[in-house]
Amino acid sequence: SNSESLFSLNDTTTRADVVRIGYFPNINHAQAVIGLGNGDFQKALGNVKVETQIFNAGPSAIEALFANQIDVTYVGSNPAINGYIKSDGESLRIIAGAASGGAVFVVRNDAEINSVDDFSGKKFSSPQLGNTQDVALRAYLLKNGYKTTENGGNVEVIPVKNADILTLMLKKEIDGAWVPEPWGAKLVKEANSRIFLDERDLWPQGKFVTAHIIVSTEYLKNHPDVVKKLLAAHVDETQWINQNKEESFKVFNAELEKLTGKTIPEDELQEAFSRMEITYDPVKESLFKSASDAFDIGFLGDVRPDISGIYDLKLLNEVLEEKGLEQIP
Amino acid sequence: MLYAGDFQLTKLEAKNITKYFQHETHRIKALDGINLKVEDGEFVCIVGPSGCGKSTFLRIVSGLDTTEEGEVIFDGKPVNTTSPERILVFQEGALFPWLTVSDNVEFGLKIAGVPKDERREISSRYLDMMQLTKFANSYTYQLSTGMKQRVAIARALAMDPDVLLMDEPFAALDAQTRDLLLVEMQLIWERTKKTIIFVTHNVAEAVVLGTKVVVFSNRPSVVKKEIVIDYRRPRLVEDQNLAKFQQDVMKELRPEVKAGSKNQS
Amino acid sequence: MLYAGDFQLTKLEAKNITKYFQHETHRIKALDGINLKVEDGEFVCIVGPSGCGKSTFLRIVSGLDTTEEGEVIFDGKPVNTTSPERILVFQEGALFPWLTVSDNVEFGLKIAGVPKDERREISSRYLDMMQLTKFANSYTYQLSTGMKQRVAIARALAMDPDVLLMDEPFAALDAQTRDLLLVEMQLIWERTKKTIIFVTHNVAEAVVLGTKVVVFSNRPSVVKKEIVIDYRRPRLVEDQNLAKFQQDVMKELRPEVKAGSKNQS
Amino acid sequence: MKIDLDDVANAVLFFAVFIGIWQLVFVLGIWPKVSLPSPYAVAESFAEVILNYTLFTGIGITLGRLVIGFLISIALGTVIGLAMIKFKGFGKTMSSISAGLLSFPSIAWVPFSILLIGFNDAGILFVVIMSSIFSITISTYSSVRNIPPIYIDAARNMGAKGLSLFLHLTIPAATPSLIIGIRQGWSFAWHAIIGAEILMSIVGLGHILSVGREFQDMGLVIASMITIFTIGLLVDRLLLFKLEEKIRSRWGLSSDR
Amino acid sequence: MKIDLDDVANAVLFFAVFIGIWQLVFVLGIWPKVSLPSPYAVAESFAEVILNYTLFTGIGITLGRLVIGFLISIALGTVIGLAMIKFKGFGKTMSSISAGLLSFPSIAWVPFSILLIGFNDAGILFVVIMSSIFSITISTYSSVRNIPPIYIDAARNMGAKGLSLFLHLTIPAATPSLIIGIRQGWSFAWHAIIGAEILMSIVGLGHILSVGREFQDMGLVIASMITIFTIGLLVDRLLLFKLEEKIRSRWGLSSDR
Ligand SMILES: Nc1ncnc2c1ncn2[C@@H]1O[C@H](COP(=O)(O)OP(=O)(O)OP(=O)(O)O)[C@@H](O)[C@H]1O
Ligand SMILES: Nc1ncnc2c1ncn2[C@@H]1O[C@H](COP(=O)(O)OP(=O)(O)OP(=O)(O)O)[C@@H](O)[C@H]1O
Ligand SMILES: [Mg+2]
Ligand SMILES: [Mg+2]
Repeated sequence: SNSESLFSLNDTTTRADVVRIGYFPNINHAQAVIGLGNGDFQKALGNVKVETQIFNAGPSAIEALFANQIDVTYVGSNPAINGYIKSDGESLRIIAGAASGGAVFVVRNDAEINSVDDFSGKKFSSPQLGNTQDVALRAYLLKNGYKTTENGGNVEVIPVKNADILTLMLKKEIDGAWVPEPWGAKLVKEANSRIFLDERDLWPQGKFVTAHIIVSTEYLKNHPDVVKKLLAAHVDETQWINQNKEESFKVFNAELEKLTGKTIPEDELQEAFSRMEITYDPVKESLFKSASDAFDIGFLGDVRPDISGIYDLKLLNEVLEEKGLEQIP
Repeated sequence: MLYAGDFQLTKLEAKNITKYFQHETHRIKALDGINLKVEDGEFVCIVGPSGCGKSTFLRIVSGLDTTEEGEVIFDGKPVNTTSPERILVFQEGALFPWLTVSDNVEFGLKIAGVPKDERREISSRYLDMMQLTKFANSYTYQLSTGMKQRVAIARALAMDPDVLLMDEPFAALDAQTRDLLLVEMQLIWERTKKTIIFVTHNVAEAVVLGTKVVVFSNRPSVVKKEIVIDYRRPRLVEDQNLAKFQQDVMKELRPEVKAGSKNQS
Repeated sequence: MLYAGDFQLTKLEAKNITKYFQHETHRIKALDGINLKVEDGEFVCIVGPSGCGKSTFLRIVSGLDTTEEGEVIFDGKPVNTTSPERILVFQEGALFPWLTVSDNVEFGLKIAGVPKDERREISSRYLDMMQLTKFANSYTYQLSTGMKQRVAIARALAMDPDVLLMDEPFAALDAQTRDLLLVEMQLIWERTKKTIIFVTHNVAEAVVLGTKVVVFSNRPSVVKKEIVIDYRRPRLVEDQNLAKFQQDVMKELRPEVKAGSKNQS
Repeated sequence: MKIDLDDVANAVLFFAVFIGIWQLVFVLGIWPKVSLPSPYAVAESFAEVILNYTLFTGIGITLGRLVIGFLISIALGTVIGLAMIKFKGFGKTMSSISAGLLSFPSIAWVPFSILLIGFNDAGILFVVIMSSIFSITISTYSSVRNIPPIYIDAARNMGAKGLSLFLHLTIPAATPSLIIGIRQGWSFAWHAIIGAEILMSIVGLGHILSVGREFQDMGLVIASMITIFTIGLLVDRLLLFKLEEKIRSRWGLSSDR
Repeated sequence: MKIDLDDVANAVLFFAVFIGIWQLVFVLGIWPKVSLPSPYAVAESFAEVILNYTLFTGIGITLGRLVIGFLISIALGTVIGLAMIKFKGFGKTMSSISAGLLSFPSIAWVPFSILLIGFNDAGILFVVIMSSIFSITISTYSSVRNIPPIYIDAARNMGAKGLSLFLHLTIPAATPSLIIGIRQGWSFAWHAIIGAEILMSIVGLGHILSVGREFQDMGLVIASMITIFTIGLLVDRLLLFKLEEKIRSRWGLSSDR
């Protein structure tokens, strides 16, 4: 590991011969799980040494990026927005997408919810206050004319860890939950529930970003060549996954097992992937919409934040052009 | 009631009391069959060499320690636990550091549920007797050793027990205070007719106080001799007529220490 | 070395030592200007009523306590801290419960860096003198009170200090053991010519041991009288010729306890 | 209440130095300011949560839970600790089991709390109690067993037994050592409640801290840490330390030797 | 090592009863079996993590960090505690500050650890040390201040001062009470390391626990809890309790009065 950093504090200079990449052992970071695990990325980066860092929550990943412990990381959309805003747009840029879709609104079969008219007095969960699913759930409730209890309404939103959602569903303490995959698949399988809504149905072309790659602006400025090579590897991995679904599940699970000792049952994986897409497209509009929803709900302070500068897709587009792929506007 | 038919009015009887202690490398036999009868209202003084088992004996009589063999009969029943009827004045005082002097004296009364006013009244009487009135509100660490010992005596007297077990209670007192208390103890004993067992290493003290003096042998201890002190009261330490009794006791004691020394080598 | 020009060879001098203690409701003046000169090689015995401040005085001489007024001069320099040259035998023993008897005796030697073998040799010599050889490996809770006190004495003697400060070291010993130690102490003193300050409430003991006996008054204490005991050695307690000295001391002491009682009311 | 000027001076000095160093570090720019905001930015975060009432509501709710949970812990823990002394075999086994259970971080209790009790205040209380009770149990057990036997002998000798022995002897005699245990138990309870509020996302100080982290708002994180610190310090200063000093002075332990 | 048959019997009995009740609850189906799996399922999870080596690797890594971090805590904590005794003003202030800092849950230290040190073993050590050192500090401070002054007097009288006073008097005289503090500090360190391993997603027992939660594998969660429990219990039984008993018997506190 990099224990020499103990006394080096945080020299803001970054090294050209090393790139430190963070990611989560999650299905929507599939490119990283596979590509960093089997050495594809290292191969593509040549003599630039790849160092990896596993995270299991967005805040740690952003903290690490800010503290110059990593240069690049795969991360969900809300931590990226929050990080961008809190650093006054200085510290990070989104350079590519990683996954789109893969969130569902699941309700208990015996909760007597058949349509949007049946939400009064119900309790729903999201995985984390203010995260992508939480915002989506609240925005959806608002759009359908429901206020949450803290705003004087009659629908309760209880943010709680994914792992505990299952227990709460089984104990009938909550009536539904807006969760990312593969939790949706898992709840359907084990908690006597069904999918009430696939979030894709709410978005144009069924696309909305759930993971992307961010880089520290410092690193991007100093080592665009390294970042570009990384993006090329990311795009290649994305295409490989999409073209070799079956095999990629196996490789993914093998890498996951190396990281965590666990695998996701094939059927759950299959079902989860049927509702999501591995992509390099950051689906910009969905992020802007999501941020604006978050602000409307009251999550992002008093001033409508300007996140128009969060993207830097120049390198991605160069890569796409070289590969003869369609560029992202 | 059990001793209704027992015309000897034996208050306390130690029957063949034996006690071992385990030390790091060997076992010590402290008591080797102590037999002692104490009549109701008797004032028994025990003398014996240091480490022979006097304190151990008192602890067993109080019910704090148990024996391997033998038993203590109190009012016709075997002793198997402590009782406020038999109060021990510990050789080391054993005052409670978290209580003031007067609260220490009142401790047993409080346990017994005596009302506050009455308790205060009793404690101030005994603290006065011990010349400690000025220190009623002090904590124990603020007292000299002799003062602590007097508090311990006051605490026992305040309990007004049937049987008083006193373990060298005057050891840390200056000669003058001790003389005053020797008189005081005799007065209390005559007035209340308590049964008292009093351990001391001061032979003069033993002879002044006791109706009989019991000499413990060297460890493993047995009762070597009981010497009845048949002399009028109140007795004063200065009284030359007591010298004869002292010599009787000394005669029994002296060889014991010799034995102790030899035992050592 | 500082006292090269000092022809009086004063080992220790207490100058106007005054000491107050704060109690809950009032302040106690324990010492009211103690003045005492102790020559090199003198054996000074202190007697005084219980609670008059004898222990406090010894603590101040040892350097453990400080004074509001006055000072103690030792070898020409004011005392402001403890030193292994001045060893105090605490009235309450102050043995360490985590050490065996022999380790307790060797504590000071270990601190001084004396090698293990030598330490063992010294401790076994003094434990033998105290008739405690059998208990060398016992822990302190396994000892009787008198045995503990003997360990404390052994611990102090093992340090072989310039000045020995002894606070009622024989109080818990039986008469016979005490008599043996009275002889032993005189021998040690004659052989090593130590300076000794010895607090006791036993006037006979004071007169047997001391080159002079110092009588402390009732609290607030001053030195009421110094009585030189000009008599051949070794002295025995039985020696009737010492009775005169005892009476001299008693004459000084007696009114002090009266004063103490009156003080109370 | 008597205010000790020395205390106040010490505290003020400490905070002044602390904030001075902090500001210095900030100005020197050793760390990025998103990671370590200036004292001023933290003060702003404070102002914000004070003005929108979340801070004081959070403090109120968290302290309420904490105090209730901790009092239950003390009551139950003491009873178990005493039972351990009374029944030797149980004591020996339970002392080790307590040590084992005390090793569980609060996160380990959360799933069980949700399962057994549910997602509510009672569930949080469960976590707080489980996380602090074994600390109380163990320290009661050890403290009581460390009481010098002579005190127990003396009290029994004077007729104390059962409840009276417990009230008049065991408790006061063990107090100096019990306080050490209670202080630590209190901290375990703190950890537990913050942890539970974060994990269960239930309103309270822990929630504020976790919101700060989620929204990358280090100002808020530091503001809630300062709040936690201050409460911890005040409770200690005004309650436990005071109590300890009083007892120490009675026992004659407070001399400046 | 001598094996105490009574101990073993007690432990076996306890586990038998515990597993019996658990199986009964499972069979009765009071709670959903995904949330509370059967003992058998947990045994399977155990087998799995034993066979793929993650368990023993995890134990080894976590214990390694724990022991190193805790030893550093003890060393530093003791030094600070003693400095607090030596310098009274510092002691008073620091005692309260320690109480405040001890209230921080490990999660509060994580962002700072990431900022100051990074995602590595040193970062975890930082969290472990910060979470346990103040417990050691406080208990050292209290324990040493509770030493009966007469012992200190006696030792000083015989020439002990500075280091020799510390080694030959302070440490042994404070030990009965220090052990209570060390036990608690050990538990704080446990909480911290599990918390840090979860939050920082670094290999170890905490990571196994968190993977169990992430993958909704309650068998694994319970298996890691049992592991934590067992280690906590064994360390206590084989080290701290043994030590305590030995010291108690020397001090004459172990009688069955
Ligand atoms: N708790 C104990 N554990 C081990 N041995 C003990 C214990 N209590 C007493 N003894 C031993 O028993 C013997 C008698 O002790 P005890 O205290 O009864 O003597 P004593 O006659 O009161 O002596 P003293 O006059 O010195 O007070 C001693 O040898 C002592 O070592
Ligand atoms: N630490 C203390 N705090 C308060 N008062 C004290 C303290 N130490 C001693 N005193 C008081 O000082 C006076 C003298 O005590 P000291 O122990 O010196 O007496 P002493 O002459 O040794 O008595 P004794 O013969 O009983 O041992 C007593 O009144 C006592 O209450
Ligand atoms: Mg005795
Ligand atoms: Mg004295």
